[in-house]
Amino acid sequence: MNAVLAIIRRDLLLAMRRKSEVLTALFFFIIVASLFPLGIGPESALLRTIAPGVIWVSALLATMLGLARLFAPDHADGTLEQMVLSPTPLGLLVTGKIAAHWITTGLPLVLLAPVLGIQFDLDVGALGVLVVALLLGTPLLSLIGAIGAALTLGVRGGGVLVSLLVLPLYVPALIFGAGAVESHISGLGAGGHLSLLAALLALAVFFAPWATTAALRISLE
Amino acid sequence: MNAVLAIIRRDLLLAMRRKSEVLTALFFFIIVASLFPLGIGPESALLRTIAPGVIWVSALLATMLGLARLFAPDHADGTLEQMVLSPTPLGLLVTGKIAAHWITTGLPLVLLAPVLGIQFDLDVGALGVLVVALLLGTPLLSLIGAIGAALTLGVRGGGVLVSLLVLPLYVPALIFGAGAVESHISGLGAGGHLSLLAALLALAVFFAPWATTAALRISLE
Amino acid sequence: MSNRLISWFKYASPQSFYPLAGRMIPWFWALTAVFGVIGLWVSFFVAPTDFQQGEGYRIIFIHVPAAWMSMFLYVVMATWAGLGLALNTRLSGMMAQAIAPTGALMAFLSLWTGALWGKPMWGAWWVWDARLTSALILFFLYIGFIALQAAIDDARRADKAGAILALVGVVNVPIIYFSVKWWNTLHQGSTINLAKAPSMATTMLWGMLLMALAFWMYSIAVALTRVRAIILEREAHTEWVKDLNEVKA
Amino acid sequence: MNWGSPAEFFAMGGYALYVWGSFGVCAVLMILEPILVRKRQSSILRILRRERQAEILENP
Amino acid sequence: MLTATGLSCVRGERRLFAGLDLAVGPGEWLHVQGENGAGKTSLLRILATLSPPAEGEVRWQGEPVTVLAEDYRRAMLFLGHHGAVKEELTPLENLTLAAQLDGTTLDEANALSALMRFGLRGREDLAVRFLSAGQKRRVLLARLAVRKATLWILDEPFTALDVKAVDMLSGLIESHLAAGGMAILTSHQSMPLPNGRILSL
Amino acid sequence: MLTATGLSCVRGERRLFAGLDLAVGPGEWLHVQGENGAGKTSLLRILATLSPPAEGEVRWQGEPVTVLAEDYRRAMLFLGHHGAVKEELTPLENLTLAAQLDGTTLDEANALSALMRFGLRGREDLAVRFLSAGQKRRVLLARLAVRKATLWILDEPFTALDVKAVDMLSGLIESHLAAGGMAILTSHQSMPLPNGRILSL
Ligand code: HEM
Ligand SMILES: Nc1ncnc2c1ncn2[C@@H]1O[C@H](COP(=O)(O)OP(=O)(O)OP(=O)(O)O)[C@@H](O)[C@H]1O
Ligand SMILES: Nc1ncnc2c1ncn2[C@@H]1O[C@H](COP(=O)(O)OP(=O)(O)OP(=O)(O)O)[C@@H](O)[C@H]1O
Ligand SMILES: [Mg+2]
Ligand SMILES: [Mg+2]
Repeated sequence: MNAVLAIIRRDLLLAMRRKSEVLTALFFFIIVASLFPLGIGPESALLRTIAPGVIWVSALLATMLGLARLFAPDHADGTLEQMVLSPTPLGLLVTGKIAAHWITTGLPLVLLAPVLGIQFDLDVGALGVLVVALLLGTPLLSLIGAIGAALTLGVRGGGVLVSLLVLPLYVPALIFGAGAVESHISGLGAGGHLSLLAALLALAVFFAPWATTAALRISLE
Repeated sequence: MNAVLAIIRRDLLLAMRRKSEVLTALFFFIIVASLFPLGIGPESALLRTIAPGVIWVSALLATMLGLARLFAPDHADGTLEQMVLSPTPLGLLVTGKIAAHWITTGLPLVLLAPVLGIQFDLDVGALGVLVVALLLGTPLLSLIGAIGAALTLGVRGGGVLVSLLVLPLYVPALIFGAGAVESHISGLGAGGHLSLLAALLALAVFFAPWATTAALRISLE
Repeated sequence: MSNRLISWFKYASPQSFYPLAGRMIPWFWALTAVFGVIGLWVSFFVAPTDFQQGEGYRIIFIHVPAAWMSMFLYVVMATWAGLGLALNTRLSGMMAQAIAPTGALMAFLSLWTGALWGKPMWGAWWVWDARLTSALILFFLYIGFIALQAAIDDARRADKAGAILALVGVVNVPIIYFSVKWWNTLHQGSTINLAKAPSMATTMLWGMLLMALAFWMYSIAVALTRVRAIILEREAHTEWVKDLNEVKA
Repeated sequence: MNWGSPAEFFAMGGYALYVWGSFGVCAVLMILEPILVRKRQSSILRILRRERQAEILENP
Repeated sequence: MLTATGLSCVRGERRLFAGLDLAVGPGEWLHVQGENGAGKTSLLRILATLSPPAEGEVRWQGEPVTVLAEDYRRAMLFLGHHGAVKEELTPLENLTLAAQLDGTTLDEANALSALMRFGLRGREDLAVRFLSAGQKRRVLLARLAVRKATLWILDEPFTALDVKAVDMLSGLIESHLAAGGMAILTSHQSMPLPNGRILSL
Repeated sequence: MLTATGLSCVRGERRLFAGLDLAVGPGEWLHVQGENGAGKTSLLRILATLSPPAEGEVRWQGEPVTVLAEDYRRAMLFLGHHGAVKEELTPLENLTLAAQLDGTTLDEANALSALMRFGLRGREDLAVRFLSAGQKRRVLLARLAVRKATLWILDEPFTALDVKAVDMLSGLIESHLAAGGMAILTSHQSMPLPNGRILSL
C-alpha cells in the first residue's frame, strides 16, 4: 500500500515538474471542443444538440493523448524494468500509476467541463449531469487506456497505435456518457445511463489493472 | 536537391519500416470521425450539417498526432545534430522532411476523406469540394505543424505542447476548408474559400520552412 | 483419457500440425466449391424475386454470411489466443494470427455489401444503425489486432500481446453491441430497422445457409494455408523444417 | 428459373450495379486472398531452399 | 547461492549460447566476458528474470527463480545499460523514490550520504538532465549503497566513470563481497577487483 | 588547423572552465581529460558549433567558425554520446543514408566494406535495434571510415567497445592522423594512441 502511495506521489511530482504537459492536455481539451463551433457555425440550437457529444469526444481524445506518457517514459529510461524487479507486486504499482494518470488527466477535465458546457449554452442541470458522467467516465477511460498503453509499449509507432486499439473500446463510455447528458436534456432522466457507466467502471476497476500488468510483463520480455 | 530527395526517400523508407504508424494515423482519422455520430446521435440531417466540420477537425487531429514523429526521433537519436552539422543547408533538409510528412500523413487523408463523406451522407459534388479543400489544406497543416514541432523539440511534454501551439494556427485552415464544403452545400459555391486556402498555402510554403529551420537551431543549442 | 490428451498435444505442436493441415486444406477447398456452387445456384436461380426489394435483395446471400463469419471468426480467434496464453502452446498464437486477416476481410465484406444494399433500399450508402455501427467497430478491432501484431517484432511477444487484446475485445464486443443498440434506439433516428426485414422464403434461407457454409469452409481453408506459411516463417531455423520435402526439393 | 435471358440476368432487375458490385468485390477479394497467402508460403519456401543450398555448399 | 544449468539463449535466428552452467556463492563474483554481441547483456537479463531462457533454469538458494519470484527479486539488484533515473527529478528525489517503490523507506540523511559518497555533492538538487554522462551513471550506482541486496547483477558498471569513481565503485563491490554478497559483472576493461571467476561467452 | 582562444563555458550558475586556449594542427591529436562533469562534452559541443561559448572564439584555418559555417561543417565530423543511428533501419541503410544527407553518395560496396571492417559482418541486414550496445556503437563509428573529414571530434569513442574494436578504432585514428588529419578525443581510460597532447579540464 505504501508503495502505491509512493508511486502516486512520484508521478504527481513528475507531473509538477513538467507542468506544461498537464496543462496542455487541458488546453487540448478546450481547444478541440472550441474548434467545432468554428468548423460548424455558430447556431446555438445546433451547438446545444451536439454539445454533449463534442465534449465527450474531446475528453476521450485528451485522455488518449496522455496515454503515451503513462508508461513510455518509465520504459525508455529503464525504470519500468526496475519496477518489474521490485519486490512490490507489479499489479499494485500499476494501479498506482493509473490512479496518478487519472488525477493528472481525468480530474482536470471533470473540473473544466462545466466551463465548456457553458460555452455550448447548456443549462445548470445538464452541466451537473455532465460532471457526474465525466466523474464516472474518466477513470474508466484511464483504466481501459492503460491496457492499450501497456500493449503498445516499446512498439515502434506505439504512440499512434494506442489510439487505434483504445478508441474502439472507448465507445461504450462515450455512448453512455454523452447519452446521459442528452437524455437529461430531452427530459428522460440520466439515471439509467449513469448506472450503466458505474457498472462499466466497476468491471474495469476489477479487470483492467490485471490485464495491464500482464501486458507490461509481455512487453518487457 | 539531391539531399532533399535523399531525405524524402529516407523518411519514406522509415515510414515503410513502421508501416503501422502511417496506417494507424489513417485509422485514427476514420475512428475519430466515426466517434462523433456515436456521441451526437444518428439523425442523418444533423450529421450532414456537421460533416464538413467533423471531417476537418479529424484531419487536423490526425495530422497533429503525426507531428510528434516529425523531428522527435531524429532529435532523440542524435541524427538531427548530424543534420545541423551536415554541409547541406538545413533549410533544404527541413523542406524534405516536411514533404515526406505530407506524403505519409496528409495525402492518405485526402484519399480517404470521400469514404467518410459517404458515411455522413454527403453528395458527390460536396465530396469533390471536400477533396480539393483537403488537397490544399493538408500541406498547409504539415507546414504550420512543422514549426510547432520544431519549437517544442526536446521540451519535456513537447508531444502535447505542440497541439497547444499548433491548433490555434490551424484555425484559418479549418474555417476556410470546412467553409468551402459548407458553402458548396448551401449553394453559394466554394471558389472564394478555396482560393483563400490556396493563398494561405502559398504563404506557408514560402515562410514555414524558414521558420522551422530557425526553430530547430534554437532548440538544439 | 490420458491417451487422448497426449495425442491432442501432439497435434498442438507446429511440427505435426503442418503436414496435417496440408492434408486437410484440399478437402476444405472442395467443400467450399461444392457449397459455393450450390449456394450460388440457389441464390440466383432458385430463390424467387422479393416482392418488396426486387432483385436487389440477392445481396443478402453474401452479406449475411460475411456478417456472421466476421463475428464468429472473432470468437474463434480470441479462443485460440486465450488458449495460447493459458497453455503456452506455440500453435495457438499462430492460429489466431492466421485467422485475423480473414476475419477482417469478412467484416469488410459485410460493410461493403451492406453499403451497396443500403443505397437502393434506404437511399443512403450508410446510416448509423446499431448493427452497422457495431460491425464497423468490430472491423476496427480486427485492424487493431493485426496492427499490434505487425508492430511487434518478436513473434512470441506478438502472440501474447495480441492474445490480451483479443480477450479484452471479447469482453467488450457484447458491451459495445448493446451500448450501440441502446444508443440507436434512444435516438429513433433511422427509419428502417434491420430486425424488421421481410420474412424470408424458405429457399432464401437455404441459399443463405449454403453460402454461409461456403464462407465458413473458405475461412478454414485460407486460415490453414496461412498458418502453414506462418509456421514455416517462425520455425525456419529448426531441423524439421529443413528436412521437409518441399524444402529439399 | 427467374430469368428469361442472360441480359435479364445481368440486369438484375435494375440493381445490377449493387448486386454485381457486391458479388464482384466479394469474388475478387476471395480469390485474391488465397493467392496472396500462397505467395507468402512460396516466398518463405524459396528462402528456406536457398538457405539449404547455401548450407550444402558450405559444408559438403 | 545462484546456480544456472543448461541455459541457452536464442535471438532471432541466432543461438547466442547454449548449455551454459554457472554458480556464484557467497563472497564470490563472476566476470562475464565476451566480444560485442556475444550475449553478455542477454545472459544478465535472463539471470535477472527479465527475459526467459530458451532452455535451462536459474535457481536461487536451490529453488527455481520462477517459483521464488518476489523473494528472489528482493534479494537481487539489477542495473543495466539504461539510466533508470528520471531526467526531470533531482538525484535526491530519484534515490528516495526508487527506495519507496521497493517498499522500503530511505531518510534524507542516508540518501544524501550515499550521493556524497558518489561525488554528487552540490548536485543533489539539480535535475538529472543537466548532469554529465558520468554523473548520471553515478546517480544510478548510488542505489547500490542504499538498497540491501545479496546478489548484484551489473551490466558494464564502469562505463562513463572517471578514475576516482571507478575506485570508489570497486571499493563498494569489494566490501559487498566481504560481507558475504555476490556479484555478476560485465566489462570490457580489466577489472580492478581481485579473485573474480571469469565466464567467457 | 583548429585554434580556440579564451573559451569559457557557463552552465546554470556554474563556470565549467574559463580562458581556455587550444590549438590542434595537422597530424596532431588532443586528449581532453577531466573528471565526470568537468565539462569535456560541453567543450566538444562548443568546438563542433553545437552550442556557443560564453566567451572566446573558435577558429578554423584562421577564420572564425561562425563565419565559415558550411565549410567548417564539411571539414569536421562530430560523434557524441548519442547513437545518431536509426533503430529501425539496418546498419547498411544507416550508413548510406547518412552519407546522402551529407550530400555525398556511398555505393553499397564501400559501405559494406566499412561495416565488415567494424566487425558487423552478418548484421548488415538486421535492424539496429536488435544489435548489442557495442554493435550499435560500431555502426556509428563506421561513419569515420566513409566520410572524408579533416577534423574528428569524438566524445568517448571507446565506450562499450571490446578489445578488438578498440584496436581497430585506434588504428583508424592513427592512419587518419598520419594522413594529416586532426582529432580531438575524450576518454576516461588511457588511450591506445601515441603522441597525443593532453588538455586537462
Ligand atoms: C453498410 C451497411 C450494412 C452493414 C454493415 C450491415 C451489417 C449486418 C450485420 C453485421 C448483420 C448480421 C447481424 C446478425 O445476424 O445478427 C446483418 C444482417 C442482415 N442485414 Fe445488414 N448491414 C448493412 C446493410 C443492410 C441493409 C441495407 C439491409 C436491408 C435493407 C440489411 C439487411 C440485413 C438482413 C436481413 C440481415 C439478416 C438478419 C438476420 O439473419 O438476423 N443490411 N447486416
Ligand atoms: N532478431 C535478431 N536476429 C539476429 N541476431 C540478433 C537478433 N536480436 C539480437 N541479435 C544479436 O544478439 C546479440 C545480443 O547480444 P547482447 O546485447 O547480449 O551482447 P553483449 O554481449 O551485451 O554485447 P555488448 O558488449 O556490445 O554490450 C547481438 O549479437 C545481436 O546482433
Ligand atoms: N543548469 C545547470 N546548473 C548547474 N550545473 C550544471 C547545469 N547544467 C549542467 N551543469 C553541470 O555542467 C557539467 C556538464 O559537464 P559535461 O557534460 O560537459 O561533463 P563531461 O566532462 O563530459 O563529463 P562526463 O565525463 O561525465 O561525460 C556537469 O558538471 C553538470 O553538473
Ligand atoms: Mg551489452
Ligand atoms: Mg561527457
